[in-house]
Formats: sequence, structure tokens, C-alpha cells
Amino acid sequence: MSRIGVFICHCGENIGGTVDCARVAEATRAVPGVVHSVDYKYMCSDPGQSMIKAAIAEHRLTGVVVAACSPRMHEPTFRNAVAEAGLNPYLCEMANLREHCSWVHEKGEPTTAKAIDLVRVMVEKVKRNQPLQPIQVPVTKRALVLGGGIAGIQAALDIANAGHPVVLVEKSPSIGGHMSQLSETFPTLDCSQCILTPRMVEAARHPNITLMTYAELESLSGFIGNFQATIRRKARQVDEKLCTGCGLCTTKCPNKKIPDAFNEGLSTRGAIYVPFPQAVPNKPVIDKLNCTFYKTGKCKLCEKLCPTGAIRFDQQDELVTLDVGAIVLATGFKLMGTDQFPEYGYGQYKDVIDGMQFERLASASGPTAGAMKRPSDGKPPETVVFVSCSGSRDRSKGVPYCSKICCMYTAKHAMLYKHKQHGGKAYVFYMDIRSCGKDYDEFVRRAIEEDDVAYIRGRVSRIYEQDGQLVVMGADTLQGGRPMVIKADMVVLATAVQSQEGSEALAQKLHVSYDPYHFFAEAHPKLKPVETNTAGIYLAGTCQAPRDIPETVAQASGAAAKVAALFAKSELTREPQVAVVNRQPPPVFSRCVGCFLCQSACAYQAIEQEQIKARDGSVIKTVARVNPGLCQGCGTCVATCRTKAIDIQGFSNEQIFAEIMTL
Amino acid sequence: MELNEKAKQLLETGDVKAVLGFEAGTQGGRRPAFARSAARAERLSFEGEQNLASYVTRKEVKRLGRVAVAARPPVLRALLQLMAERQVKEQDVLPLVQEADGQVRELATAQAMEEYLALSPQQIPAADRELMDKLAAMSQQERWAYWQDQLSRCIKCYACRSSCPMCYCEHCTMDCNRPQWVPVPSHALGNLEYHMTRAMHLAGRCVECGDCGRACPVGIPIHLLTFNAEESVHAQFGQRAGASAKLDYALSTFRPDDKETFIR
Amino acid sequence: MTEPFEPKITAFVCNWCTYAGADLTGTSRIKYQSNVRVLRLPCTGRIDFMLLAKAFARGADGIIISGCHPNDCHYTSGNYHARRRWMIYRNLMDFMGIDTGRITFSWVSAAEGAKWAELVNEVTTGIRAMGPYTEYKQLADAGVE
Amino acid sequence: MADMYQLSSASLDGLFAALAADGRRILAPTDRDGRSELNPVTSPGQVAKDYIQTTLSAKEVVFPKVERLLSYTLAPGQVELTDAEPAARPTVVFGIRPCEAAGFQALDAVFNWDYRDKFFNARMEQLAVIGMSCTRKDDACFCTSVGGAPGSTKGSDLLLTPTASGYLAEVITDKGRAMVALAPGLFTPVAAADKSMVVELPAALDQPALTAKLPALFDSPLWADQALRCVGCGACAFVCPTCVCFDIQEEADAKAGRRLRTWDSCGYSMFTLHASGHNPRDTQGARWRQRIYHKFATYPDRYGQLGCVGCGKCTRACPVDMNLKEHLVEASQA
Repeated sequence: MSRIGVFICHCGENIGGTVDCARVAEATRAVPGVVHSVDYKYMCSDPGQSMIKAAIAEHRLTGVVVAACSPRMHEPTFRNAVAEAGLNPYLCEMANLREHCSWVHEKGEPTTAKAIDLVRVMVEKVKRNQPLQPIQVPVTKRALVLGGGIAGIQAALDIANAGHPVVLVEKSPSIGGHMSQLSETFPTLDCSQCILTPRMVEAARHPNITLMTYAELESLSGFIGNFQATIRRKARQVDEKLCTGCGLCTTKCPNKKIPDAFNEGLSTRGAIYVPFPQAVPNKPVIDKLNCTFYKTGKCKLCEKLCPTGAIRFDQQDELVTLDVGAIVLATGFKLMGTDQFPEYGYGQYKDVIDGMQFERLASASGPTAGAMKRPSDGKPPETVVFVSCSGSRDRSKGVPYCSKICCMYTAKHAMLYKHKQHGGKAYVFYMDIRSCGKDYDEFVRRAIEEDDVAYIRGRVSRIYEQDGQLVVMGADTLQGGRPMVIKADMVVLATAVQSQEGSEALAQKLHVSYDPYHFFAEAHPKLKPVETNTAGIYLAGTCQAPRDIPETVAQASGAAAKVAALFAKSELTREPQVAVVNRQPPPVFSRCVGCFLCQSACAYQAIEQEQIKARDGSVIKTVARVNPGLCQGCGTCVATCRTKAIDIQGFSNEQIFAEIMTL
Repeated sequence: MELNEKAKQLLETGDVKAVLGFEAGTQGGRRPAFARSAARAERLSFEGEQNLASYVTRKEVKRLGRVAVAARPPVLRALLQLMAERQVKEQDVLPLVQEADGQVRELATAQAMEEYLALSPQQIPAADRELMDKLAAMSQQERWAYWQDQLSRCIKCYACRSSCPMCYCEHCTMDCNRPQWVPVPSHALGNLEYHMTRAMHLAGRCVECGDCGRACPVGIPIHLLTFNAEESVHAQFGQRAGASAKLDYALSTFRPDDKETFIR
Repeated sequence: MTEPFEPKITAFVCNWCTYAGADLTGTSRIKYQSNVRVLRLPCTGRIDFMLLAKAFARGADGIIISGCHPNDCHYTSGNYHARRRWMIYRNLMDFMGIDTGRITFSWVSAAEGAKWAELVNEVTTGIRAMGPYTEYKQLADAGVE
Repeated sequence: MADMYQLSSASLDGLFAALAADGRRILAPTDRDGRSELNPVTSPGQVAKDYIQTTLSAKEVVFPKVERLLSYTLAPGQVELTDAEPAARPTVVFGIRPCEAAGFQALDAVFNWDYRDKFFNARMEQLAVIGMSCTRKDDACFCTSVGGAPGSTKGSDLLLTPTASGYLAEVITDKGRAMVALAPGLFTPVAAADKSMVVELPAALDQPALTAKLPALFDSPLWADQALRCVGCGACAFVCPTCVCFDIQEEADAKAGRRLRTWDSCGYSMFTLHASGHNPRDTQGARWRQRIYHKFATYPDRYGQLGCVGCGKCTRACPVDMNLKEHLVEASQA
């Protein structure tokens, strides 16, 4: 027989001023099972809490109802108090007399009557509460970071420095990502490589970091603290251990005409190549699509030349499976191609380039060694037009969002151009300038005021080629939409930031949700910006949304901190409000009939199959089992189960049913 | 070849341990019949109404071994749905259908069953459709009165549940007593909640064989309730129970753009 | 002179959106009619249709079911499952002659404190006008000798 | 010997009127889309024509499908009980068949065996039965195989048998006599009983022989074989005039509750399920055997009468045609 204690809080005047708390306490005393019912000014105060603790001992209470504010406010407070008195904390429930009663109703009989009902409901619930134990899930203290750009490198370093092993997986042959392609960075104009490469090297050398470049995630199973990730290590055709990175093969490769992706197609490379001089690891890879041997079956020149015999034409992809406890997604972004702009020549005009191509032109390590030469004829461009918001904030291009970084890098580009091309003219067409960030607006003003870049508020309607020049037609909306026609030698489109190739497929592999543009979705836009809806998987950088380097680095460290916190204990503790499948002694075993209709209803893949076996090992029946590590406690499976074989702790069928029966 | 010869063959070759068909019953009626020997197989034929799929999930029948089942489309739909719900294995049943030319054909695989069904459109019998339309045309109060009158005659013998191929749960909601979801007694509330719950539990799972209504000793058209639930699943989500052995249960899946008109 | 009929309204709400929304109604001190009794569940996906039937059996004159807006579900898709369930259940209830006008489904987010107050007031006023759900209440004793 | 009268078809109206005038409710078979069921009537015109049986049996008049035994209220430390008083009212069941009329005695055997059931008895006392001999039969009928007959007076207070000119009325009990006394003018005494219109029904089996051999058949595979077709519902038990099994159900909340008695059936898989999960009758074969043995072995053993009147209602109600007569014949030949 239950012995319930009820504690009615006045919350000063907040409840007491509207609800007749004494009467509520008295009425509750008449409920079977209630052995103690009192009211008090402030239950959450120390004396209030001690009052509860004392009553638990004195009246040997089996359950406690605190009728006060919203459980969303003080449930933890009172459950702790109850626990300190030696009662299982989950035997304490709250009735919401403040937010749901005294604050929203007038003083009077009906309000007190409602208060009494709300308390009775909770009394009937708590009579059926079960003592629950928090769920302990073991944690594999090794992290997997997907993506070797600045976000992934930062996250990997932070986790590694916290003392945990990290596997850093990068799909291209070298880590570094987009940042390694940049010339200078805003707002300081310091050289991107100069600040990035040390980090790349540090990552490569770090005892806790295992680099897997030229590799991709094949599949993922498991759950927080207990993932199994299978990684495909694509065949480099080069033995990384033997290769010294001497570079002989790359210089001697007869095949020279392959567009260099790192330089955004502004230069060419061989079929065996190192993406860029500072690549980490600095080991070449054979581009099988373009290698003469793979096309004709003849050549193998590199193999003959290699002093250490590191070339391996027989090398195959290999699959490695890793146990990891947490995953950081840092797969980055891609830029919208210039070919998406019919009005700007479908990317057919050599001198209409995108922002990243400009970075390479401006980069000291780029195809022009940093000299301003336009792609078509290598002539230094005397007039350059920069078009911001190319594709961004443009529904017709399927990108309603702002790409965030373009305003800043366009200002930077214009400046770099002016610094390199004295006397050159730079125009920037813009919708509006978004330069909020430390020293950002100052930076843009410098471009306008000191480097006198001409900013024109308006859109570019059309660009076409005319005798070796590009005619840019736009309008200046600050001058009543005055038509502008500029003859330019080069045009730079600040094209939209888009989600990385294959993001959707990857999200589905990971059961991470994503937005309509395939950027990965955070668990909560405000309070869980680095978590995903899948526990144990975190986000860093532009795979979530467009953002710049400092933000990316900050978020990467945030994600790393989440991982470090998870790894701080060898077991992770979760609220026991999870679903459980009914179990019974033989010959019934379980009320579950094994139809598994619940399985597809679960958003967390928490429902597994369990075979109930006889002594001889033969399967008697297969029933559902809820993995408490994965279950989030929504209870959708409970409502789906016809035989009521699944129930949810803390909101059990018996509890809810009793609540209804009280009204 | 008729069912009885086919049955003899299958039993003699040992392909199946029992053949489930129909035989002559009381007062010129037909009834389900099991044949486990060639002799018994003699009286079997396809002619009969009950949905024989309701037998294949019974433990007494499972113990017999592989059974051949005289199958009409509702039976095939039920078998496929049962496979989707992991209650029956493809290799445990051998559905037999009668071709237009009288030949008996084996549909040994789920795929064969699916293909066969694809050719036989599913539709509610005209009389039932008529009654459903009549009810739909009534006012809510009239419908209430109609069902209260009908259900007042329910004695909760559970003939409907026992005859339903999809009511295979060993432990039905009706038998749950902590809490006692549905009152056991056959009073007005117990009857209403029983039939309401059954219909909801068959939404997206009802193969529209109408056996529940056929089984009712007092003649309550309860099959209309499961028909209604199944039809609104089909109308709103485009899913049909028993179309495939692959689980596709409308009520444990969703589309973000499901269209409703009543949520504020 | 009999006193005016005060309807009994039972509300089933999810913990993350509507319950929090109702909390906000409180913290914003927005007043609404006191007939409603709120039952808190983790998610609308948890709301078994039989719970609604039980509320009627217990003599509720009106029922409110409310949770997170589509896309906002704390559990990503519980409300989508709930919506499908209601779409079927509502049709069935109507077919059985149950007065669907006495059940109100809605989405009230944690930010919609005002909407919760409006919802409760509209429903309470509406049900008060409809009068007690006598038809259903009568079931309790019908069929018992 | 019972006194006998002639009753003209026309005078049934008078009889009904007289019974009504005496404050009695009259229940009789009425027609509902092809089925006949027992309903309150006020005139003979409402009574179904040439029915063989009602689907349900008249047992619900004395043993309702749901009845309240008691109710209670709870307060801390105290329970207040209120016994239910059966709302029994003077009732005449008109036109049920002799087989069914005989069923009341099988019910009585249980309800007044070791404990006198207040509810059953209160209703029985208020009940008078006007039976109607059978002029038709069907394949389910086998009363003559279980000691009954299409014209048997057993269990009726007044038995009517159709004749060319109306009815032969046989008064069997004082209750019957009392009904005649309500409208003496309608009843013309006759010397000889004309039961020529009563249908012939040869016995299908030797029941005493079957009862005698049942103990030996207990472990026979026959039952499981017969039961393969059975779907395990309770239709047979619920329509049976003699099936008496009931369940006690509590409907309560924290503050009040009621205790109800409701029909139950040995055909249900959970009928004998123990809390431990063990089920002594865990196959339909075992349950079907129980049904036969209870009626044809246990009943004679314990009450000196059969638990079956051969009405065949179970056979007609069964969704899969578990023909009782046929199965008994099979058993007696086994």
C-alpha cells in the first residue's frame, strides 16, 4: 500500500494569493494512499526541502508530490532533495499549481478546485511510479573526425590534446581543405597557409591523431559511446611507408595536361601528383581516371623511376572498422559553379571566375605566383568587377540563404587586387554589406576609403564578351536605379556557399537530420548548436551552415569540448525515461508478438531484435528489445504497440491511465 | 485438377503436412477443413467463405508443419501481411489458387503471390459499400444511434477477433489488465471501446475479407469499422494492407507533408 | 434554478512544446478559463488513441490534444506519427457517431503562450455551448443489469 | 398427469393481454434480418414466424451477460460496500423451444449447488416459461440424443404445441396454472393430447454409452483433431442455454468501484492461464475436450444430469461450424 506525501507550495503570493493552499492540502488528505499533506510558503527553500526530507523519514513515504511551479523549473531540485532523504528520486512528481493554475486563473473556488484535481492526478501517478536507476552506457574513448579542413583539424587537435585518440578522415589526398587554397584571410590579411600549415603538421605529428587521407566513411552502426565506423581507404597506388616524397615521379609523369583541382583548374598537373607543395601527408597519389597505364595498360614510368619502389599498381582499396565513442562532422562546403549563371555566360567566359579561383590567382603559391594575370590571356586586368551575392539570397538559384562570407572576402579580393594592380579599377556590385564581426566593418571601410574600391549598390543583370573585354550591365539603386555599364577585363563572382557533395547520403548513413539545402541540422538552433539529433555526433564548420574561419574554429573547439566531456567518464549516464519491452517468465516470455511495427516508428533505431532461446539453443521466439543507449523516451513505439508490450518508464501506461481515471 | 487431387498429391509427396480447404458442413453450408491424409483430402474443395489465413498463425497449426492453403485474394493479402509482420515464413505456407481454367496453381513465393494479387483488384462488396455510404450520409447522432443499437447486441464472444487473420496476438489489448484498457464486460462502454480499438489496430492492416462480420453470431456488421479504418488509410496515405511481404505500415511511418484539415 | 453547466476539458500535451507553451502562458500571466486539466506526456507520439477514448469514458465533455508543430518535434518525428494516427482515428470516431467536434487537435509551440490561452478559451466556450456529452456519459451504466 | 387445454390461435392475443395486465413483461422470439432473438413484445403479432431457435438462449433472462454484484466507495482506512439488488421483474418467456426450456435446470444445478445464488434465484422466481413444441428441425438439432424431445414439457411451466385448430396447452407447474388462471376463458379443457404436428427427430447417438466411454477417450488424439478447425472464440458458450461460466470484473478508481459478473468461456486460451504463465489447457484441443467432458462427463457426475440439451445453438453460432452433434457421433464411434 502506497504512503504518499503531498507538499503544497504557496510560492509566496504566486500560488497562495490565488489558490487556497490549506484547502488543497486538506482535500488531498482524503485521497486513499495519502498519509501526509501539508502546505508551506516556499517549498524550494532550504526549510521547505528539509520539511520534505523529514516527512519522508517520519512517515516512511513511498512517494512524494510537490505541488508548486512547473516541473520544467524545479523537478531536479525536488528529486535531489528526495534522493538526499534516501528515497529514489523518480518517486517524486510535481503538480504544476503556478504556471498552469494560479498564474492563469482568477482567485476563487474553481481555481482551488482545479488545483486539487491537479494534485490528485499526480498522487495517482506517483502511486504507480517505479524506482528508476539512471542508465549507464560504456564509452569508447576514441573520436572519429570526418573532414580534414580547418574545422576537422581544430576539432581533432583539441580532442587529442585532451588526451583522447582521434582518427581524422579526409577524402582527398591531403588535409587542409579550402583554407589551404586561400591567399590571405580577412580581416587581417595574413597568409592563410602561414597560419594553417603549422596546424596541419601538428595534426599529422600528434601522437593521439591517426590521419586517414584519401579515405571516406563507408558505413556506421552503433550509438553514442559505442559506434562502429567502417572507413574505406582508397588505393593511392603509392606505398606511403616507402615513399619519401622526393617528387621525382610527379615531375617525370608524361601526362601533364590534367586540370589542377587545387588551383581550381587554373593550372595543370600530372597523373601522379601531390595536391599542393605543403600537402600533408606529402605523398603522391595516382589519378586513375587520367593515368596512361590505367587507360592504355602501358607506361608505368613512375614505377620504373621510383628510387624506393613505392609505386603500387596492385594496391586495392581497404576497409577498416573502428570502434569510436563520438563523431565530429566537419565535411565542409562547396561553391556554386559559375556555370550556374546563364546571365553571366554559363561559365563559358574564361575571365568570369569565382572567388576561389581568385584566391588562387592572388596566392603566392598559386599558378601565377600571386601576380594578377587573367586566365584567358594572362594579361593583367585593369578593370575588375566583383559581383557579390552571386546565387546567394536568390530563390531562383535555390539558395534563399545568405552565404555569409562573401561580403568579407569580396572586400578582401578587391583590396588584394588593388594592392597587386596599382592603378587598377575595382568595382563591387552588392545588395547590402554584411560585415558584422570583430574588425569586419572597419575592414570593408578600408577597402572603400583607403583602397578606393567602387561599391555599387545594385545587381548585375548581364555579362557578355565584346572584343576581348567583358561588358558588365548593372544598375546603381542608390542613384535611382541608374543603369551601369562597365567594360571589365575580369569578373569575380562571389558564388553561393553550398553543402558539400554527397551530404545527404552521408547524413542518411549517420541518421543525422539535415535541412532542405542538405546542410546538417543541429539538435537545437539555440541551445544545442554543435549537437545533432543523434546523440554522440557533433558538428563543426560549414557542413552545418556557411560561416567564416574564426566561427568555424570556435565551433570545432565547441564540438571537441562536447566530445571531451563525453570522454571524461568511462560510462555515460542517461535519464531512465526510456521504453522497455515487457518480459515474463516462460512459457510466455514476453507479451511482444514480434511484429516489429514499432521498429519503423522509432526515430532513433533503438528497437532491436532479441531471440529468446531454449536450452538447446533453438529460437523460441524473436521479440523486440529497446536499446536504452539509443532510446530517447518519446514513447511513439508505446502508442504503436497493440499488445501493450512496450511501455515507457516514468510515463507508463498505468501511470497515464490512472491520471485520466482521476479526472 | 480440383483441390482434392492436388491435396492428395502434395500430401503423398510430403511437400506439405496438411492442406487447408473447405468441406460440406451443417445445413448445406461450407466450412474450413484440414486434410492431413490423402483419405481426408477427398472432401476438400475451394468452395467456402472463411479466410483460412487466420489458421496459419495458430500454434496448433504451426506444429503440423508446412501447410497448403486454398487461397482467394483476401487470403493471399492476409498471408503477405503476416509475412510482413514476421508471423509466417514464406516456406511455411503454400497458397493454392484456382485458375480460370480450373487448374490449381501453387504460389510458392511471396513474389508469386504479389504478382497474382496485382491482377485482382481489391474492392469492398457492393452491399457493404452501400451500407457504408448510407451511414456516411447519416447525421452524427443517427450514426451514434445506429452503432449503439448494433453494439448493444454484442456479447463479446470475440468470434470477430478469433476469425480475423490479423488478430494473431497471443495477448490481445483486450486481455491487458494493468491497466485494464478496455472493460472486459460486454456492457455499452466495453463493447464500444472493444470494437473501436480493434478497428484502430487493423487500420493499415485489414485485408478487407469481412470475416469478422461474417463470424458475428448476432449479425453485427462490425467489418464496416475495420473497412472504414483501412479505407481511410488508403485514401489518405495510399497504402494497402497485404500488398507486399515487405512491411509498409502506414501508422509507423509518415510524410512531413501528410495533409489534414483539422489541426489548429 | 440549476447552476450553469461547466464543461470538463481534458488536455493531452507534449512536454517540450505545448506544456512549455502553457508554462509561458503562466509566466506571461495571460488568463484563461480554468476548466481544463492538463496531462503531460513526453511527446504527442506517445498519445495512444485509447487514452482519448478513456477521457471521454471518464466523462470529459471536451478534449484537447496538442504538441509541437511539424518539424519542431523534440524527438524529430513523434508529432508526424501522432498526426497520422489522429487522421485515421478521427475518421473512425466520426463513422461510429462520436462527436469529433468535442476533440480539438492543435500545435502549440513553447513560444505560443498566447495561442494556448486562446485555444483553451475557444474550446471551453465552444463545449460549454454544446452542453455536456450526455450520449457518451450514459454508456457507463448502459448494458449492466 | 398435467391438465391439458385447447387454445385457439386468436386467443393468444387475450393471453398476452392478460399477462401484461398482470404486470408481466413478455419476451418472445422476434425476427431481425433473418435471425431471431428474444425481445420484449406486447402482442403475438410481433412474435417471429417459423423460427427454429433464437440465436442467443433465454439464459440471459436469469443470468444476464453483465450484472452488478456490488459497489463500493473508498476513503483512507475505510471501505463502504453496497450489495446490488437484482432488478428482477415478473417475466414470461414465450415460445422458446423445449430443449432451451430444459436448460434452466442445468443452470439451477450450478447456481444452487453449494451456494444459493441470490441473483439467479431472484430472477428465476419471477420467471415463467411458455414453451413451444417444435414442428421443424435442422441439422444442428439433437435434443432426442440427450434425453429431450421436440414436444417435451421439461422446463416449461406451460407448453404450447401447435395443432390444426390452434394450440394444445399443457400445464406443467403452478406457475403455469397461475398463467391459465389469468384468463381461464381462453383455455378449453381437452382429454387427449394432440401432438401430431410435433416434428420427428430420431436420436443420433447413444449418449449414455458415450458418457460411459469418455473417461477412456481422455487421451485420444480425436479431440485435438476435431479442434483443429476451432478458432477459440466464445460464441458456443455464450449462446449455450446451459453454459454457466462467468468472470468477476472490478471497475474502480481511487475513490469508488463496482464489481460485475460477466459471461466467460472455457474456449478462450486465457481461461485457465495461471499468473505463473503456466496454462493447464494450453491447446485448443484441450479446451475443446474440456467443453465436451464438462457437459457429458462432469455434469452427470456432479449433478446427475447432462450439461447439454441438444438445442444446437452452438453449432449454428459457430463461425467455423463446429457441429456438436457430429463431433459427439464421431466420438461415440471412436
